Amino acid sequence: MIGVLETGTGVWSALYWILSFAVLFIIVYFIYSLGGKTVKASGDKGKPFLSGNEMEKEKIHVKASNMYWGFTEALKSYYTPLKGGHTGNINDYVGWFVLALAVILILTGGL
Amino acid sequence: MMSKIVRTITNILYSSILIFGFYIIMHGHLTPGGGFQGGAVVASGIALVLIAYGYDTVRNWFKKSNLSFLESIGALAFIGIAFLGIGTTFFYNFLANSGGLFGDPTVIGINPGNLDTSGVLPLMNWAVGLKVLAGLGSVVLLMAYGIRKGDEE
Amino acid sequence: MIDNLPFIACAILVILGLYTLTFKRNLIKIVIGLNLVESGVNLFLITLGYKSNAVAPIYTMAAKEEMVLPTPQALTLTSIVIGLATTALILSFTILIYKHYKTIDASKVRRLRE
Amino acid sequence: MRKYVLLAALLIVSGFMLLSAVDMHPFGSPEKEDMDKYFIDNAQEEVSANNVVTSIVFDYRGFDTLGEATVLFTAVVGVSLIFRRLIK
Amino acid sequence: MINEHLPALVIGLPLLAAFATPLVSKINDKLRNIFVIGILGITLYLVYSLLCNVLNDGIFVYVMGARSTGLTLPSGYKMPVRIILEADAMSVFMAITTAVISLIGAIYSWAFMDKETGKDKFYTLLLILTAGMFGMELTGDMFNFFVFLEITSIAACGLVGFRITRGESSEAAFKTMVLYTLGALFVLFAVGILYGEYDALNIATLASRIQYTMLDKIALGLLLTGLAMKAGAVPMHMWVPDAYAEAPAPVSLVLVVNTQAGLYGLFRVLFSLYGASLSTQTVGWILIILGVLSMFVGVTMALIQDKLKRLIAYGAVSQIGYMLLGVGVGLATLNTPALQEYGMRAMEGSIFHVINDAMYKGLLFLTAGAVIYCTGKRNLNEISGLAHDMKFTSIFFIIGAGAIAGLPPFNGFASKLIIYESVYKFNPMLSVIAILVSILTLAIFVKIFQSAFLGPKLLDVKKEPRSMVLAMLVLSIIVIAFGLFPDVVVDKIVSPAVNALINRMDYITAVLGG
Repeated sequence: MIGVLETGTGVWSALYWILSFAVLFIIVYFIYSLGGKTVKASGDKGKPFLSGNEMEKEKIHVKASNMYWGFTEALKSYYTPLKGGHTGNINDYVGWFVLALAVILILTGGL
Repeated sequence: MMSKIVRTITNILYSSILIFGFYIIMHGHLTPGGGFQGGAVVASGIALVLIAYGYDTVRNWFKKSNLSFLESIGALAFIGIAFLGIGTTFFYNFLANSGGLFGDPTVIGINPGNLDTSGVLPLMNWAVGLKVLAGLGSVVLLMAYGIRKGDEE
Repeated sequence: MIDNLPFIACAILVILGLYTLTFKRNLIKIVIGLNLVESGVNLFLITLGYKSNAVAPIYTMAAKEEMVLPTPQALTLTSIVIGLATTALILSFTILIYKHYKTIDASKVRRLRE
Repeated sequence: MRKYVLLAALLIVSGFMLLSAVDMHPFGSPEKEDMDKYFIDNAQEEVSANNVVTSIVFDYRGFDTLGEATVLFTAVVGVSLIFRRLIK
Repeated sequence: MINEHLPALVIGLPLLAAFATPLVSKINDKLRNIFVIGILGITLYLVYSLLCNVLNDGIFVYVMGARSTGLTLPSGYKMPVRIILEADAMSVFMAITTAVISLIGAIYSWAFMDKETGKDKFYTLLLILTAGMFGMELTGDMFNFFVFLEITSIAACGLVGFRITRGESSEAAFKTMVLYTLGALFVLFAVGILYGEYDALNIATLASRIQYTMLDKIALGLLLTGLAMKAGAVPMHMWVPDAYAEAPAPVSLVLVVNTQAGLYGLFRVLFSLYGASLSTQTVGWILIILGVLSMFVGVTMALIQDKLKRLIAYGAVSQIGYMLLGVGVGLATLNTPALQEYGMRAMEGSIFHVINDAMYKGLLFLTAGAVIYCTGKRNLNEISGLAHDMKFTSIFFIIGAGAIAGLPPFNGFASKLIIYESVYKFNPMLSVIAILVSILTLAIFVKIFQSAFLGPKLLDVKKEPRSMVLAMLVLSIIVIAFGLFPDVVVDKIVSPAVNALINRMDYITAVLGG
């Protein structure tokens, strides 16, 4: 059977996955179509409601550096040494290389 | 632009450096040396002239575009000779012991040496020598040009 | 031990190069450290092929029949030219870095970090 | 702190380097030399060149030499790329 | 006639074209572009026929300069003295990936490099880089491997420093060059050790003679570290974001394959050169630890980046970790019955992940290049609402992001699924970490999509040129096709490659005879 991949414990077939997804979509769309058509999302109703006050476009957009702020803030104790390790200094690059070389030599040297 | 002493000695030495380099390239298959070494010697001659006369003067003597052209020619000749052997295999020495160009069989054991032996080796030596002298010479010239460009700004 | 002194010298050259690469902050000195490592490796290769009281593997007017191993000499020739090419490229980059940053201190040439 | 860790790592690496140097065959007497013996014995008939090193560089290991020439070519092209003029 | 010279032609043709490119570009620019793309197309065809040859009738051996192409052993001698190209299923698997990716990079460069100067040197270096990767993947000789390693290093660094008006690109090229050269020198030191011990440079001969003495262990450590650095494994990964972010987009695309060539060298050394003679538990666990570190550090560092290509580059580091993890599991179970049970599966997953990774990460770098080309901005904070104008690029970016995050039905999911399931049997914790990293990968690409493509339309952008769209389209078609029919790829090329890695005896006897 083409498109069926043996993964050792089971099988995976993208075609069946897409098929089932299509069926689900049809069911969902049927349920959706049962809903009332009274609401017209046009004019003021279509706009996002920002607690009543108008803002210009730059303010609406969430900047990339502000995303996942909570995540990085909660993991500060993990990120501070990680950032500290990534100094853009070529000496540190070579230093990390030498460190890894020493560890790997010890492990492979069987000492 | 160095002093007059340096320039005079350069005028004397330059031709002999060139001749020595070409000798090393030509006798690569008989004596120590070969294309790379001889090319490096000739390139050192170019570097000597560059130091003695300064970049502005030398720039008019060796054009960088001509040197890069020469280098491409050398590289193409080398890989072309390698491709010529593809009737048998890539890099097959199809001239050795064939009686043709550089095709004389050599005497086995210790011998005074015969220039007309060893197949494609002399040709490859010449190609590589050409390539190396052009390459190193253009590297030296380019670095001088790059440093000067820094000074101008 | 003592008859392996040439090998030990090559190893010490490599170590000196590594030390220079790790602790010197001048970019030119870093390039010199790379060249130290490379010279150590080249010496190591050429030392592998040496045989006591043998001559160079060239039959033109050779002194006697016994000759040193020829392969390491060919390998060393190749790696010397490779090292020369590498050095040329790195030094050109150093010139360019100096033009842009007006310094060759490794601790100041670090706009790319984190 | 960083200095001492790196020094320790350097010491370990240098220890292994010296170990490899000491473990290597005694200087001046290689243990196995069959490949090089083949070169020394047969280079003159096969390549008909007196210089065994040149016959290795250009015939037996000619592909390495091609790579080496390519490296030099690449470096020259790279240097001329770095110092190129920005306006045509 | 042409068939028996295939390996030499695959390496020789791009080199010949590279030497000829400066002369061709003296004539005409358009002619030069057509010439380069045509040469790469012919090379792709040659690699494909080589693939068919190898898959049909076994390992392909080519002796440079011998009296016949198959004459590995000269008369009366039990060892090869010339340079031997040895193409088994793994080599041609990597070679076909390289050929496809570099052809697409050349097509993409046509429009992307249009405004730049020095295009002839750019294309020369691109061809030399491609030829060097072919050499690394097809050669059967340790020193020759080192030479091609250096060729790829120098060409790659010259290309990374292409933008000479930006100081950052020179800095990135300098750092990358120093690290590459150092790693290559340690590889050369290891080759010297092996030569001094066994007086051979051919991989098969060394493999037949190796005894795993102390010197071999030291050589193994040097080779392992140097090649892992070339592959960009943590903690030697620091050059990866610099180089990927500062290089032009087609160069980042080809650099992805370059790191995978280093990975191939690592696998070749571990499986074919040392093979069962080494303590597979230890080395396998070294690979696994390197892989886990790469996955986790890479993805967590990617989460806090603001530069577009730098973020994708850290994602690339974390993807390398998956391959190291799978192959590490395969190596750790090499001498045990568990190999047949799940170790083989793990290796299949990670070898399959290599080609998938090349495709979707290349696609992502190309979309990032399109964004930078059209807006002229590299920082994610300055761009927004690109989906209004760059419709094709946004669709391609969705495809690539879904693939790299392992969402069905794209190809990343298939390979990651195999890795999860087989690694779970080896050690459940590793599998959990892999799944977690996959989720975080999705998070970082959602970040890019939200901030760059969604949102209000702040700046007016150019339209993406046709050749760039074509290149991205080809890659996304490959991604979707591999996602829909993963079993075909696995059966046709992946499992032969895994078998070629594991069956060390075949590799040796192909050169040394029975």
